[in-house]
Amino acid sequence: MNIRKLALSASLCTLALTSLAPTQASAAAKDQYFPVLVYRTGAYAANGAPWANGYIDYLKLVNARGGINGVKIIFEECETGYATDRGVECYERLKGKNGGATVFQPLSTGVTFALTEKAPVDKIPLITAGYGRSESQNGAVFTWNFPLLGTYWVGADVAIQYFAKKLGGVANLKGKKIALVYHDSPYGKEPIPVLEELGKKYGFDVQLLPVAHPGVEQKATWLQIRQHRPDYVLLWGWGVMNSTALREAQSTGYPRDKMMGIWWAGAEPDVKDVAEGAKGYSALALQHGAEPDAKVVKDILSMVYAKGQGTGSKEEVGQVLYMRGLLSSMLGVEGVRKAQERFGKGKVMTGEQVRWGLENLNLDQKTLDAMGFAGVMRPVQTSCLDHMGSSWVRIETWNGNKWEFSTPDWYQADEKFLRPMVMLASGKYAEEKKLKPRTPEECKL
Amino acid sequence: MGFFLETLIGGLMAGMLYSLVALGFVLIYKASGVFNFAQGSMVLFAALAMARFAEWLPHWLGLDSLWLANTIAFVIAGALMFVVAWLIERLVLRYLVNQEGATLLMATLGIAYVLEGIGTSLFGNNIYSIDVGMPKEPVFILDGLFEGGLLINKEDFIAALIAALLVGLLALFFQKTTTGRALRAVADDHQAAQSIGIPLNRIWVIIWFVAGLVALVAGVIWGSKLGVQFSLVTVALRGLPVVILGGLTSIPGAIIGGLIIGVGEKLSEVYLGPMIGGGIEIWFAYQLALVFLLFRPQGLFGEKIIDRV
Amino acid sequence: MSTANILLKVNSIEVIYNHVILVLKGVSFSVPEGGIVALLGGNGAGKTTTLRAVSNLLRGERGEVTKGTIELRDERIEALTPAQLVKRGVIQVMEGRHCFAHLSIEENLLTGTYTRTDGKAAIAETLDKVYTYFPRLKTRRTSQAAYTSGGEQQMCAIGRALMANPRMVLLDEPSMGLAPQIVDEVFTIVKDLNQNEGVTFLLAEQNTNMALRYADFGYILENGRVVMEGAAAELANNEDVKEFYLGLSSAGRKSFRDVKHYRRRKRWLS
Amino acid sequence: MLYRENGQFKTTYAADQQIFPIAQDRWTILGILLIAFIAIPLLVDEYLFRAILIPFLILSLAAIGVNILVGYCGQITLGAGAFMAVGAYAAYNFHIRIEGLPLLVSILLGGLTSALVGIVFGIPSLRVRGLYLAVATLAAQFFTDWVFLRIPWFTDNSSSGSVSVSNLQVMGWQIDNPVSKYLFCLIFLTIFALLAKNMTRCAIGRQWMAIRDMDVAAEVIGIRPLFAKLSAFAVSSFFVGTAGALWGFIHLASWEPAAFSVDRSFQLLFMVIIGGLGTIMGSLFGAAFIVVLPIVLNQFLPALGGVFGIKISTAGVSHAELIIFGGLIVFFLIKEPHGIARLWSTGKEKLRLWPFPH
Repeated sequence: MNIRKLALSASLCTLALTSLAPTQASAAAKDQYFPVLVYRTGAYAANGAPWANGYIDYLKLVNARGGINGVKIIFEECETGYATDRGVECYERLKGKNGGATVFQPLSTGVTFALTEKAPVDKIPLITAGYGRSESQNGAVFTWNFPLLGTYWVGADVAIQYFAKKLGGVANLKGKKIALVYHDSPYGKEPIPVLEELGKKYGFDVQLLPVAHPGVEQKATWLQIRQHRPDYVLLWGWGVMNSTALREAQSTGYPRDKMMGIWWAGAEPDVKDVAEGAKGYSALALQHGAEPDAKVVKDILSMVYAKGQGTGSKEEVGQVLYMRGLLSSMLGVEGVRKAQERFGKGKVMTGEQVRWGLENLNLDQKTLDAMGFAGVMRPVQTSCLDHMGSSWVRIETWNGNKWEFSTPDWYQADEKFLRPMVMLASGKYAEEKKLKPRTPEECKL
Repeated sequence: MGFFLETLIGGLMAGMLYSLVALGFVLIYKASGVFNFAQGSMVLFAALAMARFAEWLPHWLGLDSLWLANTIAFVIAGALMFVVAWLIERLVLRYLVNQEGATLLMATLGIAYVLEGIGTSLFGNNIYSIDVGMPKEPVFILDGLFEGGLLINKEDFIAALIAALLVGLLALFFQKTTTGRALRAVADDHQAAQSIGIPLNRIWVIIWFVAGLVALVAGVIWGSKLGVQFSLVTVALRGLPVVILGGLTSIPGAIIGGLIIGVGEKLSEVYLGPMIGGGIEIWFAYQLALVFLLFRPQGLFGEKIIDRV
Repeated sequence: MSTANILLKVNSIEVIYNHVILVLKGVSFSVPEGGIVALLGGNGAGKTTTLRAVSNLLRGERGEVTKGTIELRDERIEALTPAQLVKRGVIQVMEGRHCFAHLSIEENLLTGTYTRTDGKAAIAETLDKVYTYFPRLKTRRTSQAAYTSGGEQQMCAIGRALMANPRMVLLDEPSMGLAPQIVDEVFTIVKDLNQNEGVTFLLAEQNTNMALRYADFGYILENGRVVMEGAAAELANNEDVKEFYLGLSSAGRKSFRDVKHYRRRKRWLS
Repeated sequence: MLYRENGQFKTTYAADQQIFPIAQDRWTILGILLIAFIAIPLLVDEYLFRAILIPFLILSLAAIGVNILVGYCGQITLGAGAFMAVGAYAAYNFHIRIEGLPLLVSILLGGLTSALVGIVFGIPSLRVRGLYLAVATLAAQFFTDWVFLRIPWFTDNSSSGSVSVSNLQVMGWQIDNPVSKYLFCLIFLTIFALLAKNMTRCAIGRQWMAIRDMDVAAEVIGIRPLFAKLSAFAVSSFFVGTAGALWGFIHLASWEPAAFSVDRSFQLLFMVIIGGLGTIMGSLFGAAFIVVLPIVLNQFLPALGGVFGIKISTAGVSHAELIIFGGLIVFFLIKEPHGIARLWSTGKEKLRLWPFPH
């Protein structure tokens, strides 16, 4: 090896090593720092990318509107590839940068599980809007998790409500067969306890049909569905699994209007390529659907995209997953805003302060309208003990061309039914971890 | 009974598609002794190229015939696979003559990463569709005999026919040509083949190109069925039990193996799955292959493993 | 030896394996058209490496020729591929035979014709010729090569090389692992081929006795250097060769007790 | 010039049989150990511990296990991830089901369980060889993936199939901060590496290598393939299972079967082949290469792009990462098919001769 080569490789190595050592927290950060865990590659990229674009575009919009009471936002992406260990590495890499992370939103149930153990140590809240572990609604035990807007148990409960409604009342559920086609991972398994409980309660039969990651092989699953002819199929998929399920349904002739997807199975990438073949397929909508007409979307187009600063392509702005990312982002920002009300406007908030903000969120209709979210979502209020806030679900249907709301109804989960399950599951968790649940008094601090 | 037949047919159709992937493995293994783990990535790469060019060409050239756009896209994708084959030989295999199997296998994993990276950065990461005009809706036959009729999927049926045709052509190519014999010689002993003047380089380009074409056909069929997306690389994992069941060096083995695996996994999932929780087809396929291996360690049709000290 | 009919000329080549191991330290020799030249020497002397350097099979073993030249009829051939060399009529039969284990004997032979472009009839003719030289192969034509005996495999390997219609064959250790009788048979055929077909042979052998009996000219290699050269008959009568390679000395057969335990390098190198 | 063994005379057999017969090597290793145990905990920040060093140590341990099977005994396996999973879930079950069982014991019992399972899945190796065996081991991989997903007992009936542990301590030593986790894993790795090194130097190691190089010949000279192969499977799975338990308990603290997917198996095989088959040192090199490289690339590429004023998107970075990672693997294999360990020993060889080239 000659000297030049040696020098070159040595300097490359140093550069590489210095890039490894994260820049340590500067003493007084001037900006609010949002790390963004994304996946734009791999098997789930088609669904991960629009979510991430919405998430980041909203942060850009907030900056364009002048920041959070003047505090600018900086953000940084890290690619997880929907893999837990990569997600953990990203978390470790980003959490200490730029004065400390504000919130993390992993967009992966697996990563959420791993970070649930780490967040309390680092004192960084986790927002898992519409995913994550369902029992983490209990803020007394899961002090750093925020499954805002809805959990999978809510989703399962609403799906059954909807089926009951279509059948003309819960009494008619008796003897019916409902098949759950689910992604064989913690994500897909979340609704099972609720469905089984409800099955016992109303007397319907739940058939569990797991589909292995990444979900491109479903022939046997749909043959079984053809054999058992369930009255409804509940699709709990993610990424390519959803479109595959619809194609298989088409090729085995299962009526699409008897299929219902969770909100992660109800976006454009899931149905676009199946187009006509998916017509009539419905999915739960976590409050919003595709919202091209919302004011916030128009603001983004005029204040971000018009200046050429858009993250993704213009066409995708306002689509379902884009909106989901945008909402998640907004919730984080509002947490900071709320925290500033208490800890000082125009200051950069720490993770701990943001947690207080998220626990005291109160987005009423007026605030939402002002932010441009009219018609996109309903008011949300959280508390120290309820980390989910109120949850509203609508039903959207694919008409072969776009998602639309078939009925104007809004659904809410049956709190009387779910609350005990949440308490039971979180109690078990607290016992395992030897955690002492927070009391309402501690909350006030 | 009707349902059993349906499952059986479904399994056979799926099996035919596995065979197509398995065929890619067999071709390359036979000719170069390389166990090509990049086969799945080649399927993805070829399918992505096909899907995207079929989408772009009408824009670029103002074509409005779907058929024409598809044909040109297919040719372009085929040409790309040739370039891939040539580059792989030029940049990798050439320098790994006479290395151990494990090293070669690792090199193909490296190639797989590179192909995935290049493929997705050139062609994108979303779900794309290949529309070659395959019928999607199911057909029901023998209504009278069984309740609800027998479900036959026209698309699967056509796919299976194409696969069978391709296999037939390849078998001929291998049995009847001088190149075929040279390929087998190379598989046995790189160096000896080299010493008698068989140009390894050319043989490898040929065989990787043929495997690339097989990958392209597989990609088009799978893509038309399920959409083209990153997960296509996992079809390689479905092809593996097929190859070891049929034998790494046997083209008929890939077919029979594919059918056995296809039928085995669908029947097991449908009849055994519900009893023990479902989702068993992938490991069942592997276990099935393993059981066969215990009786014939070289696979059903593989060349006998020759032990001489 | 006149330069006019020299087929192969190797000029002080140096070969390094794996960038560190220096194996040939300047080997020079030449092979006349139509001759049989033997490279002799013990294990690790560099015989096989020399042959591989000529036939360009070194690359597969991570070796390279770093110095010196190799010329075939005045053409430099270091940069050619083995296939190009076969086209020019030089083919190597590798040590340890290397038959294609899963192919039948006849298929093995036919693989040797890959570079030929003179049509099926000519190939069939060559096949007949090979079968006449090696009648044993004809009887085993359909058996899998792996299951034939060592002698048959050696014959198969030589026959396979002949199928390419070579002008020159590099033969590496044809006697390895074979019974003396079979070795004789193989060498007789080599001699016949040389005389009847005019094929030039470059032979690497440990079996000095046998090699010198059939070769015209010999080079003795030791530690990657040529230490002695001469006509075969001359070498066979050389005292040192007798003592070190043939196990004989002027006093006839010696008892093992009296065998010299050192080598008089000075004399070799002078 | 410094690296010469001149003047170091071996006067006893024991001295000749040392692991590092050259004094300079002994000093280097001692120095590395000192740095690893004392300097690193003092100097390194939390991110390096959590994201790089701890995964590196644990995966090195697993890679040593895989190397015993693949490198020393010649049985290619693609099911290493499965044995990690067995180790992790078994340790978890021991941990929660037996009150008061010390952590160390749980982890080692996890390893032992994995060894037993390894023996079961090693049985096909008596019949099936080479690539066929490699694919057959995938059966183990997919089977265990399924078992831990589907049978709730193993995950303590957790509804999601994900399990977690906390409050880890060994004899009063709380393992909760990065430094203690790092040291805990380092102790494991040091002891196990030494164990492996010695095992491969004694009779059983020689049996494995005989089987690897030519199993028929080995059988002929009286080595029992049954014992040799199954012991390799058992020892290897023990190492891998222990690593799996550490991965679950120490690194992740909360995990699901996907943490030990087939990708993990491939990753481990990568490590031993890139690092060098049949060397303990190589397993460490390989683990370092495979763990560190993607992370470095991931952070280095945007920085590099920044130097040239190009902003690379996240997707672009990961694509480039894939391409470069794959390219480097191929490059390494071409440059040195026998792995980094061979590069290392070639380097040492050169150093010995330096300043002469040959």
